[in-house]
Amino acid sequence: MSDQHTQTQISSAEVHEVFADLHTRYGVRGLEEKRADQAFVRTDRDEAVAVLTHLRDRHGYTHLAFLTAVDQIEEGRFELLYMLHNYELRHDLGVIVEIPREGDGCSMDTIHRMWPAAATYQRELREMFGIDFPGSPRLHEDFALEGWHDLPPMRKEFDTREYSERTYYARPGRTKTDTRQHMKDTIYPSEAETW
Amino acid sequence: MTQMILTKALYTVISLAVITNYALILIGTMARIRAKVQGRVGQPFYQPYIDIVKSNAKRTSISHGVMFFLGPVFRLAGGLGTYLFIPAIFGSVIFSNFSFSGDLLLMMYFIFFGQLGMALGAGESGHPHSAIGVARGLAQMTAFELPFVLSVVALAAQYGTLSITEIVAAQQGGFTHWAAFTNPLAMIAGMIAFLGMSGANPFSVVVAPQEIPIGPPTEMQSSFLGMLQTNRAIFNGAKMVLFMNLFWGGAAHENLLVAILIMVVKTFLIYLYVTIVGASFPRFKTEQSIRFFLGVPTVIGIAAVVLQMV
Amino acid sequence: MATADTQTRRYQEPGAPGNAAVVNPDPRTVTGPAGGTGQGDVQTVDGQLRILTEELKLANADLRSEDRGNFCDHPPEVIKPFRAFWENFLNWARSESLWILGFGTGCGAIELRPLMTSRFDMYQYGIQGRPTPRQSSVFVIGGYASVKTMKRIVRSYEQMQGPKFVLGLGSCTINGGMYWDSYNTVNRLDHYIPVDVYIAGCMPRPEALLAGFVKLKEMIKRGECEGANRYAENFEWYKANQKRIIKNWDMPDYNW
Amino acid sequence: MVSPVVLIAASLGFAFLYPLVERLGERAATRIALLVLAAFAGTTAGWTVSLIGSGVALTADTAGFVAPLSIQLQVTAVDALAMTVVTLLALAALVQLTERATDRWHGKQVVLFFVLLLGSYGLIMTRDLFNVFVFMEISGISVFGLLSTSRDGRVFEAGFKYMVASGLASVFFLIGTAFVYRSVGSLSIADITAAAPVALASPVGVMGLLFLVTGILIELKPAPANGWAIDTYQAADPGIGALLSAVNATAMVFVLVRVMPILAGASPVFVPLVLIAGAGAFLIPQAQALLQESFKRMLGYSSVAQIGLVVLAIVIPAAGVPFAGVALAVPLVLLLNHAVAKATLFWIADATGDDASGFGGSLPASLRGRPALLVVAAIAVLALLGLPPFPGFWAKWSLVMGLAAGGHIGLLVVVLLGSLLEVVYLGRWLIMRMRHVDDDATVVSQRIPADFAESRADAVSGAASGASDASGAAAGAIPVGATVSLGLATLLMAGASVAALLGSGVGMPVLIVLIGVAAFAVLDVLRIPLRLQAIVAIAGLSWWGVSAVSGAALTLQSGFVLLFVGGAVVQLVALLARPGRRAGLVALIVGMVLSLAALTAATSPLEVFVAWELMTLTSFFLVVRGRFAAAASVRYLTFSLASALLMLAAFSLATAANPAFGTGGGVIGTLTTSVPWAAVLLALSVLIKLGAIGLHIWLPSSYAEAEDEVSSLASSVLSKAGILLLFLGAGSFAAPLFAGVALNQVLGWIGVITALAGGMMALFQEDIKYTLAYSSMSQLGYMVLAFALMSHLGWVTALYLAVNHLLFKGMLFLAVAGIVMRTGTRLMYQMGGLIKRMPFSFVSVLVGIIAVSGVPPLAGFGGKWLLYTALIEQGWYLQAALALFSSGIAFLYLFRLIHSMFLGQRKTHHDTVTEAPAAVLIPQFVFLVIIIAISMFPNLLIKPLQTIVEPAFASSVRWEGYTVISSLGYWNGNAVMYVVIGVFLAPLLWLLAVKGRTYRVEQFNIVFAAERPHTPQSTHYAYNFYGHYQKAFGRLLDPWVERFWSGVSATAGTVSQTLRAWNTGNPQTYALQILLYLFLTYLVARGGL
Repeated sequence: MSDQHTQTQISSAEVHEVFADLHTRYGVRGLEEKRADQAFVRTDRDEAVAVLTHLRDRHGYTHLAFLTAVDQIEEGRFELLYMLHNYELRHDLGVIVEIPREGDGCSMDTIHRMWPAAATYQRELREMFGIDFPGSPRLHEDFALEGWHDLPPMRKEFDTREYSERTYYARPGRTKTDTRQHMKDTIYPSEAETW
Repeated sequence: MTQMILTKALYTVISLAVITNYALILIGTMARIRAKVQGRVGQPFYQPYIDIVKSNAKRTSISHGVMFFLGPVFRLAGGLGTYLFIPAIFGSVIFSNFSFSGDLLLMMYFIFFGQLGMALGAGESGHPHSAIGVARGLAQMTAFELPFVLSVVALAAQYGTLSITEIVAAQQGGFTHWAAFTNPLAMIAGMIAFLGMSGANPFSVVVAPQEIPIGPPTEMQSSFLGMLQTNRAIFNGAKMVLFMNLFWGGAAHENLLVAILIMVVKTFLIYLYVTIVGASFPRFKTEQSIRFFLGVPTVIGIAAVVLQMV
Repeated sequence: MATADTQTRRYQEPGAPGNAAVVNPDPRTVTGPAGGTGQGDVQTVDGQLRILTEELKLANADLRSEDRGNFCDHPPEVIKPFRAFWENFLNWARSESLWILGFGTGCGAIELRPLMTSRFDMYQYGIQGRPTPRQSSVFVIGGYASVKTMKRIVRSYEQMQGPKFVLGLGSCTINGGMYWDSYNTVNRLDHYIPVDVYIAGCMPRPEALLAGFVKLKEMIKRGECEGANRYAENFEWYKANQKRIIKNWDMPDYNW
Repeated sequence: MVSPVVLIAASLGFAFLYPLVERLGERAATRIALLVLAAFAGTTAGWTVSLIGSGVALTADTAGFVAPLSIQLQVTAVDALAMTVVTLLALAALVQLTERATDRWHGKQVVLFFVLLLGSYGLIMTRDLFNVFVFMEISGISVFGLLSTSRDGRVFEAGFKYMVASGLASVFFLIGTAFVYRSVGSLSIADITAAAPVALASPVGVMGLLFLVTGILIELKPAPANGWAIDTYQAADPGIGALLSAVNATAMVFVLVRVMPILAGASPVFVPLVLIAGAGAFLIPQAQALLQESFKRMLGYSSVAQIGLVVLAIVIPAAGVPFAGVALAVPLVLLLNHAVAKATLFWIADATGDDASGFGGSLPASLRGRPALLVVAAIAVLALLGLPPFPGFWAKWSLVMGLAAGGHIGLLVVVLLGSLLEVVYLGRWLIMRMRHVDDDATVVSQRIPADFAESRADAVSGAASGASDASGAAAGAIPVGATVSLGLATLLMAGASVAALLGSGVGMPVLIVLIGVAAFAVLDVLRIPLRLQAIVAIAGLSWWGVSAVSGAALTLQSGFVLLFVGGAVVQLVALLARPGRRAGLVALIVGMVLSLAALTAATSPLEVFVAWELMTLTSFFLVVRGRFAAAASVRYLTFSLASALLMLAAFSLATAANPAFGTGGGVIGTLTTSVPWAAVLLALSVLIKLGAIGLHIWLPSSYAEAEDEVSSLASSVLSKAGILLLFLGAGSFAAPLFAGVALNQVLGWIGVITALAGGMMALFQEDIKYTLAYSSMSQLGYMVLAFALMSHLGWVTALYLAVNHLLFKGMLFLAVAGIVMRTGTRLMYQMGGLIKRMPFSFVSVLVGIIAVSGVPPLAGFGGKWLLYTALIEQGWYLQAALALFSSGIAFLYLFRLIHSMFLGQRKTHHDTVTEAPAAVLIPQFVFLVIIIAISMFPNLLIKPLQTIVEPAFASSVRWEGYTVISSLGYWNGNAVMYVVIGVFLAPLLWLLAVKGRTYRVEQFNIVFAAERPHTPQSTHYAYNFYGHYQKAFGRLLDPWVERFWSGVSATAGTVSQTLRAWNTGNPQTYALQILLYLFLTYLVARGGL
């Protein structure tokens, strides 16, 4: 019984159908089916809002599960991930949008008019990554941090350890352990060979 | 004259010392009994003393203004006065206190004295929880006051007097003469009202620690809190002595020590009753407790009064 | 029973306080805004923090001017204990009546709850909870303290009336624990408020907490817990440390 | 002496000559017309003076024959007086009509005016039945002519209706005359009167008289056949309205007076017929006028109603009612009173130029800022309403007394009900016109701004007229014509009032009230500043009060004088805080205090009633001064005058049963009556004044919306008048009412329920003044309860509570006045934390609320102790329990009051608030000292009160030192005080000894869940303070009483609408109505035949 509820109601063919539709309309690309109930697609920044709207209105992805960002510092860009959920099909679809990391380009259209809750995610992204969402409500208010004036702490070039040492009076005498090495040496020495 | 005043002062000190220490120990003991019921060791019976000493041992305190400063003083004065206007032990000169100043009516209204002062002090702290607590407390007070008043009126009608001493005198001569048995309806109404008066569960919404920490005394600290703790003991003692006098025949014996023992036993039982009820019931919301008191207890009280009229 | 060892630690004297200037126990602190733009940072005069005005009142520089009248501007003062016997008696009373502030600052707060149960029964040690800092004497810092929480900790600590005691519960309060390199978690609690007893472990069990309380009681009885006075004595040092991490101060310099 | 014929001839002659005179120029001609009219006035005045002296009539027989051959004109003293007044009013009317700014009269209008006057003179003077018809026709045609000269179609249409109706009336009259002539063979009224019992008793004669009287009645425009007249009043020029109402109607009434003896002689059916007609003519239009939106139409209704009353008054002597003095005194005074007042109101309508009756809030407050016009309008309205000192009052008093004495209870009800309705619509008009320009006349309960904004506009609720005077002055200068006409009318009214006063035989105290008001009014005219006036008033009243009580033994009378005058003098000091001028304020306050004093000194029911009415009037004008008091004062006036009318009814019934009723005066039980209904009415009257539950809806808003100082006076001093009256009427209330229940038991329950309900209502008010007003209601309930006990202790309690209430309510209201003055708001949640800014006010309020709530050791406990002891002693157990419950509720609202204002968080914009002015604080501290004194030494108050009650009851308590001992318990206020001081000082010293270092912190230094407060507004817990209480009681707290009275008001409105629908505005309908009226009179007469 309960399995039925959690199991996806969508077949891979249907996912492909949705993808094909998006592809012809908006040039969406890069379908990745991670699980039966979860897939990811990529789209351009300019098409993203249209894609999301289309998904919400035409394909039943009415729920914005979350919105987050991944810092791909090596490639000089952020990947925004809009995770949508379809209640009918019990299927998650992640829409990945790439935006530049630096300068004026580091911004994205707001979607708070489609999902009011998105404003909160956007505030968090602004605070933690420095991504701008022009027009999003209360965007520049403090969210989780209070009075933060440094680099946005989730950007990879922000050296949190250096910041901590500079700011928080590290207690002298603390020994630091490389976690990987510690696991290898102490905790799982027998499995270490296989790594 | 001077000798008379000094004697009275001495008696007063003795009377107050007895009630204060007794009530403090009673509170401690009762907490320990409750702990035992819950399977704990519990705090020592003298814990209330330590708490009071600790509060007074605070090195700093803050005051929000004159009324805040005087609030606990008013409160303690209310407790002391309430006790001092009640004859604690029937027939005893030492424990007759200042009951010659007025009768039951004086006592009933003097209860307000401390509450008003405390409410003003709490109000001046500027803390919204204090005001909320006071608003709840006062509202609840008017509600339990009605059955209480009805039972008192029934007693006054029964005995034809408002003097506490005379009410106690009329109950002498065996427990069948106690008002609790000669006027059971008044006793029931009064004892239910007493639950509200003592502020224990289910009528503890005034302080409601989880909700409006902790009501009126939210801002009270250090010596101010110490006074409130002292008052809690005295005021509780006074109220229990009052109810003992009204319904349970008072404490009377030619031997003063025996009389005190009678008082101890009776008030202990009264307090135990409050504790048991408190441990057994969850907390009422304000409007619930108002409705409760204006319901069944009031009807019982009216019945008691009507019985005296026919 | 004790699964975590209890470690007590005397406070490191930060040095003698200077004259309306900030003692600088650590060359990396205080002078100049630390990191960031400096906007909303500690007000400085000649590169140094000003907490007190010339009349020895709190400067309350971070408050809006219309708010200043609504807060007391008296700085905390050192209050000398009484002499031997009397103070010992009072200390005994203080140690036997420990009222905990009901403020769970971190994940460790979960370890406080079992103390109320019949199994641990803190009441037998004279310990009980209290919902308002005004009436509490013990502040249990329940684990990691983020900057945001630190602000509330400082405020609540200052609102308690002295003598007051602080228990640091868990490794995070000692050196940041597993959050030692976070951009948002303080490493050493004792740089912000005076701590009397640390309880190591992640997380320490309730028994360890009780052991910490017993230790605290012993120390109080010995007259060693003068945290409030230490705080007043080194007020400017503590303030400088606090203000260095708490950027939107928006409260008086001492929360009475 | 000039012959009456000359007057007729002169009128006619001048009317004919006027077109020639006009050749001299229009202005000159009108001036000459005025001169001629002045000459007429001189003539009639000359007749009056000489005839009153000689007591004989002036007779002129025309054409050289004697009556009945000739037409006889006769002028008696009464006729001459009426003609003088008519002429003077006509003169005033002509001045206005020819001198006003627009649409001046000239040419044929003046001609027709003189013809109308001629007709009226003729109607009054002629003693010939056919001649009456001629003059009726002349009047009718001239009125029609005046109406038809207008180019306004509506006026013309009205004229047509008038023509049809008066034509019908004339026809009836003529038919009647023919019948009468056939039966008697003479047209001379004297002959007919003599012959009537024989010649006219036949059915034919009666039939003829029926036509005759119907014709006259129709001319008097009786309801329900008067729609045509009403339309005329509404459509016509107000000048014509004034003429119709004052001149023509007066003349027609004289015709009825002439004919009445014939009717009475001919058949017994006519007196009841005319009585019924009069009653209908009085009551129906009053109801119709209730919702009237056109002022002129409303005045029209009022006119026909007044004439109805006059008709009643005329008939009643014929019905055998014994009247003192001249046979026609009452109707004549009523008639002239009405003529002058109504003409005045029509001219005011003309002068203000708008016709709105002031129904609803959007209408202009056009009399605000025009003091002269306002005074005149007020005089006219009050005179019409029959309030002292105007002549109408004395007439109404006599009429009501006569009705009761004659056993006409039904008519008594009609007269009182009609009078009440008249109060509603005329009072409302006056109030709406004099209200503050900001007032939308909807405020009858507290108002909370929708957005919680700090409303500084509410601020100066007290600052009544000051600012608007200047702006209003520009609103319009009054034209010359109106000035002269109104001035003349006012002089007439003033003269009549003085004459009535002198003739009425009321005592000195009543006169002193009027002299006091007049004296301070003169100071206002001299533009003496308020402070100076207040000082004069304080000095004068103190002197007067001291001289009134010094040396006198302590009795109810002197006790209440002390209470009233003392209480008021102390509170008058507060006025010194107000700079500038406040026209009328001191005069009215002095008037109110003096009328209260007059109440104590009254030695007859008349004096009691006059004092009561004067108190009502002065206090009404005090209340109406409030900035948003319009709606409240409509209620105040309506309920107060309802109370007065009930009292009047009670007095009349009591006097009818026992002519010695109420003589004696000033002692307990003076006004005792054994008539149960009189006792009930008296009780009702007093209960209204005391704001007892169900009758209280006027009280909160009146006390709250008045100016702050007035609120305090009204609540602390004025409200005790009802208590005094209870004591004066004491003996009446013990009588068994029904099934063995005595009136006092009912009173007791009403008292305790009032106490409870007042307290409950006070709980949920955000507006501090409403809280205090409801609190007053509650306290008065206690006093009624205590009084109703009818025992020694009960009465001592009632008086004790009265004194105590005076003290603490004065303190509280004045403290609030100071706070409102400083903070600019009356809403409690907008205050807070003022203790540090206004510490003295805080102390005053603190002592005040301790005194109210009865917490020992202050004096309030004395009241509680006495009350419960008295209640339990009498076996009123449930009442005692309820009283105690409501005393707990008092504690609740009092705490809310002091907390919300003084404690909690202070608003940032109140940081600079300063302590209330010394002048406001001084009275508070005087009261405070008194409270402390009587708390320490309760015998200071209780023993004198025992002395006062002693004549009625022997003491039931005894004293041992400071201990008062009752049969139930004992109380030693002195010992309590010492014990309290002791138990207070001991902990205080202990605290000072053990406390550590104490730091004084500020308002935001609170524990706030580890946050900090940001605004005082969101931190101060004050709004909806007892929400949970409201929730607990649920629908029990719904405003049932308010709903009931809304229902009454709506029902009255529906009745009014239904009645008004009868007047369709259609001439055919009106003609049919008149025919039906004839049929109706026939039916009534048949019923009697």
